[in-house]
Amino acid sequence: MDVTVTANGTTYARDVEPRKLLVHFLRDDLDLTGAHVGCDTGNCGACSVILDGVLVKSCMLLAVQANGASIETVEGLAEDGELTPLQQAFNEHHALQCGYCTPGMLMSATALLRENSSPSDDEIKKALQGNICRCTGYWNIVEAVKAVGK
Amino acid sequence: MLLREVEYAKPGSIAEALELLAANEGARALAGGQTLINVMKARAASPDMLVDLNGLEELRGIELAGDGTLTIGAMTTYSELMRSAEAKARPILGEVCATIADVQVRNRGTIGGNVCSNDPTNHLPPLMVAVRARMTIAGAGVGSTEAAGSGGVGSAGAGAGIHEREVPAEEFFLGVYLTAVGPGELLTRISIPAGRKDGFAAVTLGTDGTCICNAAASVNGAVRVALGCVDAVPVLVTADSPGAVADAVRAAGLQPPSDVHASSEYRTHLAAVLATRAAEEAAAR
Amino acid sequence: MNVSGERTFEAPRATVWEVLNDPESMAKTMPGVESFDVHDDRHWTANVKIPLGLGGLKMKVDMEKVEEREPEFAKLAVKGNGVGAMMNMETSFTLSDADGGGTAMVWSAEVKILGPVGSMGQRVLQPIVNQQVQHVLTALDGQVQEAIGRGGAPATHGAEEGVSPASPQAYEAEPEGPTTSTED
Amino acid sequence: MTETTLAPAPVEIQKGWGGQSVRRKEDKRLLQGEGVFVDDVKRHGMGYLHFVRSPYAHAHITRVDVSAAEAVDGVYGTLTGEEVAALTEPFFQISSVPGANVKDYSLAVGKVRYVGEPVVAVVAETRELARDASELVEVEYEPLPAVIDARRAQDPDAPVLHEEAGGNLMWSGLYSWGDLDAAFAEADRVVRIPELHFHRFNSTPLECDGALVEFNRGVGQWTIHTNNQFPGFAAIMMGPAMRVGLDKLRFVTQDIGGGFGNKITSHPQLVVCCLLARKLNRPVQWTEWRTDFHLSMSHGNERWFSDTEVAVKDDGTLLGFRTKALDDAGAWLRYEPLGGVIWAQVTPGMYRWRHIELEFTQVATNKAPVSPNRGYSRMQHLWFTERVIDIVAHELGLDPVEVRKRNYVRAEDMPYETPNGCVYDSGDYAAMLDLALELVGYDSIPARRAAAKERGRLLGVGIGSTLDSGTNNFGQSRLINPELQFSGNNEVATVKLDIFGEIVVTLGTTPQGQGHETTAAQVVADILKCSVDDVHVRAGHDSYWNSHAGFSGTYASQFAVTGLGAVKGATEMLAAEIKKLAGAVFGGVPADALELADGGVRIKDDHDAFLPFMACGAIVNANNAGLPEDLDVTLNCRYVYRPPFEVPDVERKFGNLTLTYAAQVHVAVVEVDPETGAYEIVDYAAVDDCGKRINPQIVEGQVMGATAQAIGAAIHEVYEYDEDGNLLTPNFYDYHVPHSLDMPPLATGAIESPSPFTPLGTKGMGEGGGAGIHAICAAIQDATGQVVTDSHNPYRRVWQLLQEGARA
Repeated sequence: MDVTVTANGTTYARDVEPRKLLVHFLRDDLDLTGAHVGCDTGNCGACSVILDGVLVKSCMLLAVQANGASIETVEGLAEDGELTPLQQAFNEHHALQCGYCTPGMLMSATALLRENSSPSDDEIKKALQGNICRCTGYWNIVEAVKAVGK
Repeated sequence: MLLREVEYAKPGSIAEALELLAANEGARALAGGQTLINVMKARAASPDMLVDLNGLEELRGIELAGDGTLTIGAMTTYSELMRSAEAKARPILGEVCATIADVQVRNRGTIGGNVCSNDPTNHLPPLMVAVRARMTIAGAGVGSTEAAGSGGVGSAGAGAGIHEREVPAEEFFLGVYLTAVGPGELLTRISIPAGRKDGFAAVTLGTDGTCICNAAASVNGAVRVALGCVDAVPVLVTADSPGAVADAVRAAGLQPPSDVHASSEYRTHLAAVLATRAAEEAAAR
Repeated sequence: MNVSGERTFEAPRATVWEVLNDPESMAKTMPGVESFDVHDDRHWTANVKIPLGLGGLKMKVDMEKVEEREPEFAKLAVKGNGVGAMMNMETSFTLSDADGGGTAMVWSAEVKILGPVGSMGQRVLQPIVNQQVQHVLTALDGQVQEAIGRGGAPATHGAEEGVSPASPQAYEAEPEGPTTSTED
Repeated sequence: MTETTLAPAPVEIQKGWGGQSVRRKEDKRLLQGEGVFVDDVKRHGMGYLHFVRSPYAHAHITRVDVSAAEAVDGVYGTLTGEEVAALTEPFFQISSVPGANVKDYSLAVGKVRYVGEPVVAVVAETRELARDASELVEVEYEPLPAVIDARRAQDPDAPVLHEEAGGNLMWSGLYSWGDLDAAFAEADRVVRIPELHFHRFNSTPLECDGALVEFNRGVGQWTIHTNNQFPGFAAIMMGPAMRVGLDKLRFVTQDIGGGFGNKITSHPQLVVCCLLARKLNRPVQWTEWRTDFHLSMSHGNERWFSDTEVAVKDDGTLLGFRTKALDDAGAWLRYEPLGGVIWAQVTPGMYRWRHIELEFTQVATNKAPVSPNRGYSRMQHLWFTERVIDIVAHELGLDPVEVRKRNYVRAEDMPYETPNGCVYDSGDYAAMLDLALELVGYDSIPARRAAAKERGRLLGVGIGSTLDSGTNNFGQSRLINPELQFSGNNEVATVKLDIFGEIVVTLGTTPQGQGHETTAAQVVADILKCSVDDVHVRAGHDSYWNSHAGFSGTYASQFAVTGLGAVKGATEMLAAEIKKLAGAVFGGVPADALELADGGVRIKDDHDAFLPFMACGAIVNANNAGLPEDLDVTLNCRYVYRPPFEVPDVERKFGNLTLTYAAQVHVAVVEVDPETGAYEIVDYAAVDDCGKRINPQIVEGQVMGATAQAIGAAIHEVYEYDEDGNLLTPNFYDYHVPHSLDMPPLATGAIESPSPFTPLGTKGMGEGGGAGIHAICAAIQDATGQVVTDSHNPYRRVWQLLQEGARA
């Protein structure tokens, strides 16, 4: 089936099988390898992207469902290589180690900060519940998001 | 992670969706997909065709009638329900939805999908039973009433041979992943009568995680508690007062499944504790 | 997982035994049976589509009678193979004359489900198995009644109604009702 | 929610970059989704590999038919166990007999031994198609009874996994030090503990294993893009099995999405990829999915401790113990039975008892093979010693804090030689405990306990104190198998000055988030007196360029010693060469009259005589005419760091098994809901001492991460099997790993006891999370008043404990 999406401002048209998951479409067909696959049950959130303004896990959507949609991925956050305040805060607060969960984590935090510019600790934790990190224990991630909020 | 081959259809109306479902034996409706896609990834299920209900605006939305009855479109997401001013008329709905999975799942997952999956660990089946929800099912075939075509939430539109029937929640759930929604049918909306005295209690796998056992309660004179995770369908227990709930649960003769998270015995114990807590919370409102 | 229970049939022991040992009758009790082949009186194969709610699970089921003591005890070994799942089941039943007439059956089954479907977890599989077992028992009742209708030994009572006292489960009519999706 | 408290003890502030929380250099790419993880690597025409896996825990394979799969359009080919048996040798076995007799191939040959074991590999044009075709592979099995419980593995009627080994016993050894009889004679009390159980789990790195393998037919070499974290080990396993020299195996990795030891033993899957890349003459890509990982990869060692006897004095002085450790290896010995000796690095735990006897037995079961997991084998043993402390305290009615302080190895005893010859390099365990208790407000516990009781909650506090031994002496492998010719350790770094003065560092390591690029740059910058921004550390590992050694990799808490030791050595060589060069350029100025400063080299007494690094690099690399003939300078320095080790005494099982012994003390405060057994960690402190910290923020990050994994393991994470060998927690749905809402408030603290034995005073660290598992066990014991005998305490088990307490 023909699928046309706009990802980070660029429009892509591809012919895909209906069974292809959005995350594989992004990674394998569009070479946007920032979104990662960390599980096969929709739990880990490493594949999180923003689809038409809504935070979703791209492993629980078919690529064909995104036809006509506008997608934001981690690759689109820093314009011209200039890190966003959130990305800078992640660096400053050591909110990443291996970096595998980081793209999804950043998308979830970005979605949160759009809705709530100064979230509390509890609000941050609630917003990041769908993103598993096995390296940091989340404490520094919460600190980083809080630092941007303030 | 890798699905079997599947056809994909995106109908433009409920009528078209029903037509597709009726015409293709192996077709499944795709709502939020937050369970179905995962089951398909495991290849534990592989429908021949997915009929994507996303985009059917008539299945979305929440209306509050003058008598306090809430009508919720089946494709309303948890996030929409949590944000809805109308849904605050029955506060428990938003409160429970806020504890389902995570933001991403709540953004896609729908209330209709939740009840239609009827996974024994889901939150909403027991809650729907406790609050006496009524499910409207539309089908192209013979039904009890011709669709009204009022244009309201979940309305299938006038004529076109669409019939609707209404099923109370306690008759809706028939088994794991099995409900009263038959072949060629769709759940279109859920209506919930007015009320505020509700409660919900669960022991979960991690904070706000998958339920190991849960209970939803509603007090309207008598106490009505529906238990989840203890059988293929929610188990309804009634009592005169919250204090009598635990005994009523014990008298229900539950034989919950054992699994890696809880033995049958532990679930039976939790059922009585959680039912009481939910009932107390409901009574205290 | 182990499922077991008791069931009383409004039929004499010989009739129940006859049904339990008739491959054709037994095949008909399988959930979603589409076809079956009887190889001999101890071996038969059924092609079934087990309703799993999210979709039918197609399986080829081989059954072997591994033990019998007429007219009171029999044991079957059941092996199912399907894409996504394998099932191994050993089931046995013991018949005796019920106190109030009819036949009492004590049965038990040890069910093992392997493969991706097995990974769905016991929380899901156990209730499904329980429900399917109920389905089988209800269907078995129907087969017993049919046998009586065919001229099997008459039941001590209740036969004149000519219908199964057990009301069919609602889901049987629409064993594969499509659901909208599932999220939790 | 995080409160970072630095130790009250004086911390020496280093001048320069070392000791500063320099921002990580790795982050910029990772934050933009520009890291290169193995699944990001693509090649033209590559085929996707999918494994057909065993549905049975134990079965004979009676027939394999791949014809239907191979007939599918778009399927490139398959590989069966039969082919593997013909094309390869069984993997080398570390074990002495009987484990040595095990024949381990990269696919199941003749028999399957656990659910999820790879049986056939299928390669196709797309990921989905490979899986479709794998469903068409017909495999007939003849099921066999399975052995799941390690305690039943040696029963006379137990099914045998490896007939060649003559039974399920893989390895056993008796360790005995001191004089047990004397200790028990001297004891006032003997505390007996019938059985303790350490459960099966692992760290579940978020990225699963994977590879993209290309075969260069012309030179007969494979390029293996993989996230294996110990390529040196993989190469040693793969080369002989594939009948090729190690030069034919090129390992390339850039970014790795977490490892924690779990990515050491992917060599069987890598062999399959190599064979198929050669057979099909195209690049082969393998992505392991989460369920695959859970079913088949690197579970942590499950261990039982039985018939434990502890010799104690009435005042709580510990004299010694004896116990029997039974270790469950799962179906294959992929890194085992090294777990049978690794625990001995920390034989007495943190305590001064001198008389210890441990009978170690490792058996095979029909479960996924075990492999190293963060805290490998020491975690199990340290959990055991900690459990003994709290059970002794419980039996004697003593305060666990007091029993610890009475028995801890004292700061003044450092360096301390343990009964088995390990030398604890430095530390002050009692001070760490005091700090940890202070961080949770220990004095207020009685009042909080009373307040919790009013709310219907049971409050408990528990301590876990563990060692994080680092920098292995591989000579310890000889205690397992005296025939083995391994000993010592090493790591490589090269540091060079390029034409335009770029300082380029290459490491032999395979970091998975530990920030090696940053800490290496800090060490280099301090020596070369430049900015960390001027130091370019190459990302990743590539064995093609010879910047590695036999033990290269990232595992077993050693980078801060071996990796940075190599970096320091190479940089010092470079600094000396720069001075030599400058001395020649300045006309024969001796090296001691020169100094490095401001990105160049100058004469100490004449700062105008300055040669920037750019000039140094240009002269040597591109403008070298006229340099003195005897000037031996390349500005490209390779250094191999080799820690000072002796081969251990195999007879006495005696010797120093690791170079450093970092320590962690954790304190957990829990509140239990007595009606449900559910509990919540309401307060938590983790204190770490890993000697000199090059980058305190990175060190703290490791402490936090290990703590989170401990919390997950203690409460939720377990690989549990049913009696038929089906894994009941095959993915993140049932294997719950903690998320943000599961994390308690955390206070971290640090003490710095520099190691006297390492180049920088550092110690390897990052594996101290076992402290947390115990702290939670102890807190539950305190809250419920019931002795805790299992490392895994989900709500259902706590409810059981409460039921037992109520019945008693």
